[in-house]
Amino acid sequence: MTLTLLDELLLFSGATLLVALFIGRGLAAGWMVTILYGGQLLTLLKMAALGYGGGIIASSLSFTVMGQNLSWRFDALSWFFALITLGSALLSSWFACGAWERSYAKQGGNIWLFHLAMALNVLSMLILLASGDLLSLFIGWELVSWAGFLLMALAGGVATQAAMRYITYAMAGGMAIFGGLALVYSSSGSLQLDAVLIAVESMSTTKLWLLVILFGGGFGVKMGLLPFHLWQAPAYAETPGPGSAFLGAISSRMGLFAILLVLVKLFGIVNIDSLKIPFTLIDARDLLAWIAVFTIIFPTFTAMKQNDARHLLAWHGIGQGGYMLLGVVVADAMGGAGGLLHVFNHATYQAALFMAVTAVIHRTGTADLNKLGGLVVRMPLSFMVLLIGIIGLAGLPPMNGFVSKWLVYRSLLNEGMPLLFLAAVIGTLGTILSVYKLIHNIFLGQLRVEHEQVKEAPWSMMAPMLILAAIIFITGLFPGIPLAWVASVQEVVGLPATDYTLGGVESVSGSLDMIWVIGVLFAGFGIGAVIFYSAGRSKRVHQLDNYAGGHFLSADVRYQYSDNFYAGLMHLVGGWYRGSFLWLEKSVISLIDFLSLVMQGLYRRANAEFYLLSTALFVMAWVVI
Amino acid sequence: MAPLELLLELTLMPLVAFLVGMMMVLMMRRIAARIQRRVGPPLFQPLYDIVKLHSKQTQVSHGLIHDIGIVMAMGGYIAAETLLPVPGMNGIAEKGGIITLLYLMMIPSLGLALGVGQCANPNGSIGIARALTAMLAYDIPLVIVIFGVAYAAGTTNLVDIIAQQQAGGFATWGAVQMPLLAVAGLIAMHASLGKQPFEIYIAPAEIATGPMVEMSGKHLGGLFVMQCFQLYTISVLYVSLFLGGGSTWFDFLLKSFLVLAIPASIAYLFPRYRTEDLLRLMWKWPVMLGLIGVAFVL
Amino acid sequence: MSSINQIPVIEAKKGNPLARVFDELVRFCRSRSLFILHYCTGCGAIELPPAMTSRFDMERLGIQPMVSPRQADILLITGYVSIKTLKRVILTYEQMGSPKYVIGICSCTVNGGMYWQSYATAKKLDEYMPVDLYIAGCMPRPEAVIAGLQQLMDSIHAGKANSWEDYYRNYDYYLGNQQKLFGDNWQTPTDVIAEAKHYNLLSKGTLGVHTRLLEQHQQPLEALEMRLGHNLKEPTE
Amino acid sequence: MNGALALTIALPLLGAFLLPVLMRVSVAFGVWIGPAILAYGCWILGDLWLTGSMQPFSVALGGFAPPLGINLYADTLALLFALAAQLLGLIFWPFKLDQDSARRQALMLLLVAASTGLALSGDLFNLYVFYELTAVATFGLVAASGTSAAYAATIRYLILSGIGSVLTLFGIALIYGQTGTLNLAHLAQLAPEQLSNELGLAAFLSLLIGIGVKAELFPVNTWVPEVYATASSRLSAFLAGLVSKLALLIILRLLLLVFHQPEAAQVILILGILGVVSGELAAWRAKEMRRMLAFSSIGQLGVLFIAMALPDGQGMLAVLALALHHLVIKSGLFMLADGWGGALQRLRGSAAASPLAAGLFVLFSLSLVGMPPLPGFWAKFTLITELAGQTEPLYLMGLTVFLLATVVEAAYLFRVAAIIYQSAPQERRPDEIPKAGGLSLATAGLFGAGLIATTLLIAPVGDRLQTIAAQAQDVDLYINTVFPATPGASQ
Repeated sequence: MTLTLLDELLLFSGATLLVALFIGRGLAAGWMVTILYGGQLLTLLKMAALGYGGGIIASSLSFTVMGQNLSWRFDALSWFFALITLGSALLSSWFACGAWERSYAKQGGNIWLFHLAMALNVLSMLILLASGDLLSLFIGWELVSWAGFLLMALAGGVATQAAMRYITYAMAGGMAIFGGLALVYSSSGSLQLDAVLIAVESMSTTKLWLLVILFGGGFGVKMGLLPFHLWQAPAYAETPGPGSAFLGAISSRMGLFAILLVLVKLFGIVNIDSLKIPFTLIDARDLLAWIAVFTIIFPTFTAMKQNDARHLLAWHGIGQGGYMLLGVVVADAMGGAGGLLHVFNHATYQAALFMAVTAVIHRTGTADLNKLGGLVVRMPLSFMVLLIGIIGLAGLPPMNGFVSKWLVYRSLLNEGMPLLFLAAVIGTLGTILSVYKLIHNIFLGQLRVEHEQVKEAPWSMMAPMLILAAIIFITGLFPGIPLAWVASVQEVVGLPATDYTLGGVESVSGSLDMIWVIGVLFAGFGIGAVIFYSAGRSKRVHQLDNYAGGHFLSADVRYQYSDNFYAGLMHLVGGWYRGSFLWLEKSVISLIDFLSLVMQGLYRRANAEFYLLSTALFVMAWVVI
Repeated sequence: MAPLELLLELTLMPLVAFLVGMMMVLMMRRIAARIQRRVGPPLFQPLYDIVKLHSKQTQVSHGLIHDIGIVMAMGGYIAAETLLPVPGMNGIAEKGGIITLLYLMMIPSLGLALGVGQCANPNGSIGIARALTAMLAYDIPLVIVIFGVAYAAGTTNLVDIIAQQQAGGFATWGAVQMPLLAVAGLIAMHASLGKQPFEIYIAPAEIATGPMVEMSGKHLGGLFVMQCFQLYTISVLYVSLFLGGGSTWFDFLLKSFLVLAIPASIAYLFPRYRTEDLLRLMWKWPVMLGLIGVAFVL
Repeated sequence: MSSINQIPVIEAKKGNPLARVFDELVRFCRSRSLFILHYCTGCGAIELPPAMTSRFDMERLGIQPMVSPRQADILLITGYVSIKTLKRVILTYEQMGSPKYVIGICSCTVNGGMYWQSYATAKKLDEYMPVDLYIAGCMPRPEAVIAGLQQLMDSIHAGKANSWEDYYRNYDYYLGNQQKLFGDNWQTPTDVIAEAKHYNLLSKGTLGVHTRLLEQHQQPLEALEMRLGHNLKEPTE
Repeated sequence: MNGALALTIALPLLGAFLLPVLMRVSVAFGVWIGPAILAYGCWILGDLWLTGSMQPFSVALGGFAPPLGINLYADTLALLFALAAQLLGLIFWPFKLDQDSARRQALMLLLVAASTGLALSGDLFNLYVFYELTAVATFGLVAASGTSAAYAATIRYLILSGIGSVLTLFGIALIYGQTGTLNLAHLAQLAPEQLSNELGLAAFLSLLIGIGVKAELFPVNTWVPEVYATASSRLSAFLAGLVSKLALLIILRLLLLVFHQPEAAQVILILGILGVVSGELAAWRAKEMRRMLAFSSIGQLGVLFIAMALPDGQGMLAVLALALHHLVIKSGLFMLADGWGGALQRLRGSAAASPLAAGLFVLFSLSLVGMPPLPGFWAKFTLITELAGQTEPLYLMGLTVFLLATVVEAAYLFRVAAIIYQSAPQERRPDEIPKAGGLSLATAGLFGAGLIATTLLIAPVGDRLQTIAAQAQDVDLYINTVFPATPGASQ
């Protein structure tokens, strides 16, 4: 039996897991695992042909269990997601090695378990991405869910609580998918993709609706789509630093992968479009699009109110997922490209942001936005990475996030969807507001006395951050690089492929060439710099030499604006934060609690024989009637 | 297009923008003075201010980011000018389009925000918080307006949008075709100028000019330069979207100055809004007008 | 800026005609664009609004009110200065960017005026900071204010309004007076001596008994340099 | 060889009566009797299983051919459960060297004998007898722990079980009155004419509810939490793991062979759904490990009932897979609960104290909620694909309830897992943290190993289960085996 490249990759990944498992407690285990991730990435790069024009690489691994065929294979879609997965795993693991690891162990963390969980996550994600039929998809799906649970829960305390919440949601989602799977099976008699593809054509509308709801809801839980988003932010935020970088970068995108595979590729956007909601003008596709934009808006504005940097980022992670879904649901060439490209872009900047915040935590011990400030003079490189990251996150030129958002906007514009367009822009504006709060409260403003002696993050942490920052910028400058992969993914899932160039996209209704845009932007900066620096040399002053209406400032008095940062905005919209979703969640829990109480009461009754007799009588009566 | 010619355009466009922008600043100040029955500043006052600020002996800086922020604030607009077609010069307008332009116009705000942040002055931070809030307020109607115009034109390319308007003369102007959007755009434009009654983030008596509180010398001078660009960009954008751009320079400048004169004439009659009132106003009337306008377009 | 002569004073660049034109332009612009910070401590403030608004309109002379000392060129002190406010005035003055000018309005700034008997007022402003111009009167009319400002503009244009240099050159004198009033441990966040060095204005009057007294207890606020941590102490654990 | 089958029932039965006497003679000898008998039983059954042609066969007891005589029917399904009874009896053997344990061991042997009989018997009345024997042995064993709570639970169980027996007897009487036979194979022949009426349904329902007491059927399972919480973990494991399945097996046989009315299936489905809902929800708030497992067990049995309710034995495979899976998992979990009794909050820090036990708990929980590569997933998969194939809305409701219950199940199981993995509170001394260890842990480990082995061998195991299910589903085969074409040559 010859091993295909996919076999090699999976074996490599399995080997990584074993290394983490057995010699993970040894010396330099982190570095070994990191190198192995690098090896996996190289193996993946050997499959690069998939990313440029498709094809399929099958695994020689396949089973038949209880009459079900299980097989695994890679295509452009899997390759694209696997690239992001392995890239973020490599960099997160690298980030974890060395200084971070030591301080984490010193605080009582279990570094062996951490590397193990990471390796497990990567392996399970690869298995999911390689799934060749719906059953193997579900198997991969559940593996990813539970592996994620392990990574989220391992920090203990608050993290475990958040992970518990996650797993409850994930189980609910998983069971929805399971149910959907059963329904698909009942009508197609098989879970092979081509069989399902045929069965979908003859499915009744009701069934298709049901399936869209079950699959959409199930996959949506992982993506953190409204109203299933509550678990995500605390779970990702409380995961140990590099873990949250990894999870934030790719984990919830597995939901998008599954949506692409099942809803877009198998069911087809056209079929979904034909599902009308009676008595309204909207159909299932509109519904998805609206869910997407609400997923953009609500979590983004929740992020704005967070006072913990990690939570803020994690909430944005949910919001950005909305752009991806929105682009995919719009489903024209530009929208699909935008949505898919955003997966890549989001992974890069989200990982960079989480790493930068983790670096700050590593040096200062806190991520509380009210307890930091002014760190730019002590951690300038981290500042730079965070800055590049937030520009990407906010979707401003010259970083890569701009390109993908631009594509999504353009598609909405082309399709004539003003409200969705508006909602997407509101999300972006909200993002700008909240990321400024992030960078301001950590790096700008007044440096606290206790942070006077803080040092820049160590190089083992700095290097992956800088690499990510470089990727963010380069793919912003040459979006054609990832767009090539995206175009082949679009072909695979049956969306129209976009017409890309190295610098952006070509279109009769307005093109984008980032090379030029960034070129003039930097030329502009250059001219600005000439104007600015032509004036006399500046004299640096201490932060306490500052205007305070004539007041004498001293180091013991905090002269920083951080809390309730957007007070004016909150005067108006503060009342709109009703916590409705939290309320909903609490209500469901109380309902279950109440029912549970009732049921326990039922079992606690002493006169059980009464039940027996009454049941018997009831049943008899029922029979006679 | 010959590279040299393009380079010339790319150099000339910001330069023109700066010169015209300075005149616009002067016009705003003169209008304000006239309304208050004053004489107002002399012709070259904006230039005097900028030169003086740049030649200050003391250039107080709070750090590298403080400096870079100002560079970004100027540079972002300088770049934006090359995407904004003027009579006879298109620059690289075809490579970006209106959405890119809109986003490039956010770069200066972000740069300023960074620079102010490092000043470690809470007044400045509050000012930036308010400025960003104001951006959230006026960008929503602005985006609706831009959506409407771009959708009606079927392109995001400003050159095409202008060409379409010029094709049929006055009757094909955006303002005639889409009057509701034009009105909404005017209101949003006024708010984006940051003048009364929407100058919540300057608020001298309240937060000591907010972002500018720690700005001195060339930093403040940079902001003055930025203001010139800002006025120019906003008014020319409006002219391009609704008033058919300019076929000749005279035509173009006339329209631009007239457009700017409208908010300038209104501004100094009113006191300042509170932040939440600005939001409420912006999210109500121009949004409503804009949405109705877009409904017509669709 | 390696020597004192390179400060834009007329004599310095006589050699280069282009520089002369440039200096002339700069001086002109400086005189035509003045941002004032009015430190309104007393009744004199009431005369400023008429000077700014429609009747007299300062703006036609290029004079604008500003709010923060960083932006301002002129510190306008209108009225008596109590010891408490004087501290703030000095801080504000030191935070202003050079070239900066001080105008004392009303008699109170000249000699204490009607408060000359008070234990709580600083009588002569120019003991504590160099004053370019006094506009006397109780209170001076807006015409007088405008006239004074015009006079200041003329002297700026002529390159004669250099009193701000005096503060650096004779810092010891001013500091001595300040210490007399505020006590020996008086200190502002601005490191004037370092600034004097920065502007090459260190002269023999800069340092003296009083600055030595200051140095004994001064905790210099050096600007926070951006650094990667290589020159920081290892955190003590 | 086939005749030895009767020995698997007879020997433990005999042993049970002789054991107390033997123990008085020689404790050292007496101690080994029970295990030896069970081991021999295992050997007989294992031998049958391995060497047999996989064709079912029937053993007429006492030389009287059915339907007059009593017969044992051994198809692969019955053999499997008989083997399970003997094996679990061996695994959960109450090893202890005192007088008290002699009584317990005797009861255990009795229980195993009765259980084996339940699995193998081909006669309804004989089943009833074994059923009663099981009940009696259980009473004794539950009460043997000697606490007042145990006595209270036993009384409660006794009353319920008694009424259940009466109902069962009533049902049997109805059947006998109608058909004049109690041999299952004979009944299977007669059923289409004589029992597919309201009377037959009434008889079935009486039987269902009566036997349902043991099978933890919904409203007659109120004894479960009390008994499982107070009895020893080993007994609970045996009861929850095996005896409930055997009762279920009887109902399944009846349903397959005799009662084909759709109403019968419907009642089972409804009661099954209610069982799932009540059990899983009650477990959500359980504050104590064993009680939680008891409620969970009710829920799982409810799932089995749902599977059983699938028309025409379509759910056979699912029932089989789920039952075996639950047997392994619940036994293992009860073994873990042995050291982890008391309030759940007390368990904080146990993972550090006994990592293997914690790992096993997580493994069992994962399989129970159906995490894919583990066998639990395949069992659930067989169920839901069958359920989704039904057009009747009640089945789809069953599907929905099942899926939702799984979510609840995951939530409460992993809440416990989270507690176990929490670090111990500061004020607690290390020796106060409950540890799971010794024999129970080893037993649990055995089940865990079995689970992992099944995971790895899932394809052959699945195939084997499919053949077993197909065989059990085949009514004609049953009848033909008991009444071969050539009369009198029943062996």
